[in-house]
Amino acid sequence: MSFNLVTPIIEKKVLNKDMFIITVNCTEKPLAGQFVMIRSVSKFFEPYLSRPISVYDWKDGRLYMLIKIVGKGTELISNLSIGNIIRVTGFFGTNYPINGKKLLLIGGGIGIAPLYYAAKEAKTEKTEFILGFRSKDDVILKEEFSAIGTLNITTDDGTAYFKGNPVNYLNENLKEIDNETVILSCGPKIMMRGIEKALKEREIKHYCSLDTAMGCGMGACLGCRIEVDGNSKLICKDGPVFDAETLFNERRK
Amino acid sequence: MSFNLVTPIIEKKVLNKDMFIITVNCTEKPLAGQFVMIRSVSKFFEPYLSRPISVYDWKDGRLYMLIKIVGKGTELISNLSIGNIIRVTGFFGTNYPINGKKLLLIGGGIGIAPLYYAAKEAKTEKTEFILGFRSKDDVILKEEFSAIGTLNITTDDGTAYFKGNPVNYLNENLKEIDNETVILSCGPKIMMRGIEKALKEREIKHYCSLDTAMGCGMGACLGCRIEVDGNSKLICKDGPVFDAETLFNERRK
Amino acid sequence: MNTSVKIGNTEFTNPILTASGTFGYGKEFAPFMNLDAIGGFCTKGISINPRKGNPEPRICETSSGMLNSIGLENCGSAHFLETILPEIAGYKTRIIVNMYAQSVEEFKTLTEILDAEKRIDCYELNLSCPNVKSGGISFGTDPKIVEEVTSTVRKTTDKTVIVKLSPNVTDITIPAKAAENGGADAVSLINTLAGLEVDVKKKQFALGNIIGGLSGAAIKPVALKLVWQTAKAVKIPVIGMGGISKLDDVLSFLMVGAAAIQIGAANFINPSISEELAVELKSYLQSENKTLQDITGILL
Amino acid sequence: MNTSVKIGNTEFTNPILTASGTFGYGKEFAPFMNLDAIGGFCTKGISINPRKGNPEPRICETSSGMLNSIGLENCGSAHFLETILPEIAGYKTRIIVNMYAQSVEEFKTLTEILDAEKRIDCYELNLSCPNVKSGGISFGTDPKIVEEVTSTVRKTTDKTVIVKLSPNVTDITIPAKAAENGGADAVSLINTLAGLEVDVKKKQFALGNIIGGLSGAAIKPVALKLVWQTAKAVKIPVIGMGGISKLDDVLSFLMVGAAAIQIGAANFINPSISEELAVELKSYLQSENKTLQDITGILL
Ligand SMILES: Cc1cc2nc3c(=O)[nH]c(=O)nc-3n(C[C@H](O)[C@H](O)[C@H](O)COP(=O)(O)OP(=O)(O)OC[C@H]3O[C@@H](n4cnc5c(N)ncnc54)[C@H](O)[C@@H]3O)c2cc1C
Ligand SMILES: Cc1cc2nc3c(=O)[nH]c(=O)nc-3n(C[C@H](O)[C@H](O)[C@H](O)COP(=O)(O)OP(=O)(O)OC[C@H]3O[C@@H](n4cnc5c(N)ncnc54)[C@H](O)[C@@H]3O)c2cc1C
Ligand SMILES: Cc1cc2nc3c(=O)[nH]c(=O)nc-3n(C[C@H](O)[C@H](O)[C@H](O)COP(=O)(O)O)c2cc1C
Ligand SMILES: Cc1cc2nc3c(=O)[nH]c(=O)nc-3n(C[C@H](O)[C@H](O)[C@H](O)COP(=O)(O)O)c2cc1C
Ligand code: FES
Ligand code: FES
Repeated sequence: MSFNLVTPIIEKKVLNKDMFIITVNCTEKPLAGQFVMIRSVSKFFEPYLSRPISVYDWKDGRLYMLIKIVGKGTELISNLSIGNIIRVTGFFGTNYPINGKKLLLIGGGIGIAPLYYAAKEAKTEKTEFILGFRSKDDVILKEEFSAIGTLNITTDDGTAYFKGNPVNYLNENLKEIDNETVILSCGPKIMMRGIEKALKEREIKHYCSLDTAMGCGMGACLGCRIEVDGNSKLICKDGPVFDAETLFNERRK
Repeated sequence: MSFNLVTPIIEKKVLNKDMFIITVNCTEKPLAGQFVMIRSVSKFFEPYLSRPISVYDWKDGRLYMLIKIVGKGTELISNLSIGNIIRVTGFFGTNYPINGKKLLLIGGGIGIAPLYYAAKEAKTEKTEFILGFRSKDDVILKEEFSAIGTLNITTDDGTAYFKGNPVNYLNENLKEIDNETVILSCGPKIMMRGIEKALKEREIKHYCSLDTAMGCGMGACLGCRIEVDGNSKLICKDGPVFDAETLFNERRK
Repeated sequence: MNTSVKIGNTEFTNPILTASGTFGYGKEFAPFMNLDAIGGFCTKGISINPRKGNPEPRICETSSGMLNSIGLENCGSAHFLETILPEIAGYKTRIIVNMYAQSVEEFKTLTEILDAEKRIDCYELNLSCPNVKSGGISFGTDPKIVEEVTSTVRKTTDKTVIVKLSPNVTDITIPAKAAENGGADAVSLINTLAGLEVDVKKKQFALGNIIGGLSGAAIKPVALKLVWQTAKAVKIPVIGMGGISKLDDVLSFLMVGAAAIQIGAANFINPSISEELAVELKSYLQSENKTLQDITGILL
Repeated sequence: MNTSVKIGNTEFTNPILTASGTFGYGKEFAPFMNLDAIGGFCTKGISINPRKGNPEPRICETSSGMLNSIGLENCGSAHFLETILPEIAGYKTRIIVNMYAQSVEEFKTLTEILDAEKRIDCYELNLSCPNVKSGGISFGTDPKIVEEVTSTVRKTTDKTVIVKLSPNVTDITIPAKAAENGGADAVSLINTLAGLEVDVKKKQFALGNIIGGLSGAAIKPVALKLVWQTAKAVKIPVIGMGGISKLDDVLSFLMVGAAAIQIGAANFINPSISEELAVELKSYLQSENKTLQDITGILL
């Protein structure tokens, strides 16, 4: 069932200067990897379009959203306080397949957002994360992620944990990953493509969640279209989760 | 000297559901009856134009603005909190002549805003106010106004003080007003025209402050033009204070 | 409170319609609203054969609006008739099929393909698309072609024929009169304003197709002027659109002479806005104790 | 960092100019900014005789913009020469007098009246005003008249002649080429988009003149597209304007081929914005280690 809520922010947690979590009441239960469209509700239409935001967590009828301030829209939302009204519509998009025995979730920057709920919902024997951040003070939600899986953190500048990005970490540990592992990823395109390259000789399933500017988020505007294997796909409707192998087709090269 | 400040709100006092006072630092000293153009400073241009707001009070390098929530712009300003940045440009417009021996200041609704500072700056023997409000719970700033002059309050619905509007009150007390009195007014046009009609047989000077939507507030856009005595006047530059007799020319009829 | 509007031989329960390309094929909005609460909706522009549309990026946000260069990607007439129409045939709301073609013959063929379908109530001819025959300048700019396309479709169908006009012309009343002369039951305007945006960081155009169509609150004043001008120039009903996002906008278009209105990009902001505005219009008329005809065209 | 631009025989210290009707006669902004920090400014449209302009209300806010129907109220050529020009002659910044006339002869006479004045550097011919002779349709729509007005003024003066074009045409490159053929040193575009707003509460038009001109951020995509199109169609420099409010906007216009830009309604938002953007442009070029020519027209 879908929803189109005009609802107050009931909780707000600022993690660092450009990351924060807001919470709203939402009785519908999302699937792993789905997202909502959110906007501040006011007399003005600025910014004009709503913003796609993943489900970071959902429990007891509450939807948690982890947001990074990138531009105008996310900045506007970051200035809102508890009690301010926002419009939340959803749940949109396809879900991460989370029935694999072993899960390896790889996230880059704000890409970590959909991985928490996905890992929580998964019934797996082994859940492992590789989460990449720019530097030490960008690392967030360590307790939360380590509580639900083995957490490996990378920092580009090496000021803490593994020096390098998630793909470097993956390449160095490829041997320990058996073919039963399913990889779920979200982050910059180069990271997802890098994962595919790393899996060249491997039979490992890898599903990635794509990011793009969106008009409607619900399959009506055709603004989020990409070509996959020669045919038209809508990131908001046929995705955002795609089979990375077909999408990047790096493995056959 | 003019100013074009991008400056934080340093004080905010909510008087009732649609009236509030905000304060900013402003070293320039205004003349009675002058106004500023204000807007919230953000990445968006909504609402597009700045709003003209009178000087309610100015002391020790601080500008006080009494604002009534009417539409989009004033509502946006009302949602701002201490520390939020606004742009304040000014001081614009002509001043109320305040050198009269006796002053009678007549204000309707938000029209009372420029009258406080005008009365404070005036060096008069006798200062009297007639301030009109819709009903009892709309009455604001009683102590402030009575501290600087004799305060007569009217309420349209008669739930308190004099039942009726300021023009009714004026008509009932016309005899006590001698020709040395100078009337300064601000409020709806019908009130200002009503005052002129009441003064038909009298030689009393009456200056009124006009209200209109404004583009620039500084005499550049020509959007606030009105005709006075057949020639073009700009409310923001040749006003907002005008000689009511020439403006309404009710006395010769 | 009767808010119905008759255009051609189609009776709409109320004047609130939704604009082509912003309402998919209707079913995408069914989870969010009661499709029968609005007078009708326009489908995405349909062409004889499926179209891939333009390269990405295809949308870009602007101040109080958005640019799109979708390029009329659509499933084509066959798929529409076989798969999509059956899914929406059950609704009572009027179905307006927006037609996209690149020559007079194509418009005729497309009409013939669709015409057997009872459940299609009206056609909306998108004449702001490039006319490949005359070097890609849009149909809407040449009155002779507007009249020819209109009369050709008019002769091919008894369904209600609406001609949609582009605002990117010097005098919109010329194509409007040409559509009237061609036998159109109504004209609908405005389609998007041509525009482009630059991604300064990447030193590239924001849209893959460079030029896109501007929609949203930003273009409302331009749309209101053109609707008012057209409503004075033609006798057939005018359907107004362009930046409608709130009740006051609906009332503004009705007052300058629009018999009905279409909501476009605002559907992306609030997927149930069209139903909400239909309800708000009814309660406005009730509170003012006025009928729709009482306010339509009072500023003409 | 040299940011100068040569247009006709006028050298501007930088490409940041301000638009006619939004900068008064310059002196109104002197208390808020250093007029010599910008390349130049356009005066309010001047006509031979003073004009009263249109009835109130004359301005109205829109989404991300504003409508104006000032109606070219101005002090007239005589008052401008005797009273106003002396007050601004002292500044070093270039003075562009925007000319408003209703026939070719009037443009000629007005040029003759003004031409003796050394301190006037350029003329900007406002061709989007109604041509009374041909029934009020604006000059800008008929290329023959555009060329005739331009060549007439061209023969009457050695000063730099800029022809300002209206966006309310089907193909703006036609009047642009006509201005080029007539000998214009540059074209400037866009003037305002025709539009109107309704005051729903009062059931009246918001503007006394009903139709006004739309300016501000809302129209920027339309302006960018027309500037890009024109810059590709003519060889003479193109001066771009329409919704410029921040550095990215300035850069966008330069990248699509504008040699200089004008800031209009944004002057009402922040009276020192033109100076601020001139400073920001310089530091941008310095930080990118680029000259003005390096970024001008890179997207042509
Ligand atoms: C399916 C999906 C799920 C997402 N989940 C989250 C989430 O959980 N948390 C979160 O913080 N963000 C998430 N995002 C990204 C988020 O939607 C964008 O960061 C946001 O739309 C940017 O809007 P803005 O107004 O801040 O930036 P804008 O002011 O619109 O643009 C600022 C800059 O960012 C670029 N930009 C705009 N939109 C995007 C985008 N979608 N991706 C990358 N760059 C963009 C623009 O080109 C511009 O250069 C998700 C995106 C998608 C498609
Ligand atoms: C010289 C001068 C001094 C002023 N001083 C004060 C002051 O000290 N405190 C204060 O609260 N207000 C003052 N005002 C009025 C104030 O500027 C308007 O209330 C404000 O501009 C309305 O803006 P808005 O965005 O709230 O309304 P909008 O959203 O712009 O419009 C809402 C409604 O109010 C109407 N409206 C818009 N502007 C005005 C206006 N200026 N006057 C009357 N109706 C308008 C509109 O037509 C519309 O119907 C002054 C106005 C002037 C000209
Ligand atoms: C994403 C998008 C796609 C559109 N597709 C079409 C189309 O296929 N055919 C058409 O005639 N108009 C199309 N339009 C134009 C709209 O129908 C409408 O005329 C225009 O957007 C102005 O209305 P608005 O401001 O309310 O959106 C499209 C608009 C948008 C935003
Ligand atoms: C209040 C106002 C008055 C204007 N007066 C004139 C004028 O007299 N002559 C002219 O050619 N353009 C005039 N314009 C148009 C501007 O010069 C400019 O072309 C237009 O506003 C688009 O730029 P902008 O969006 O930056 O304002 C006026 C614009 C406004 C807002
Ligand atoms: S964002 Fe509109 S169809 Fe995907
Ligand atoms: S408000 Fe612009 S001239 Fe008065």
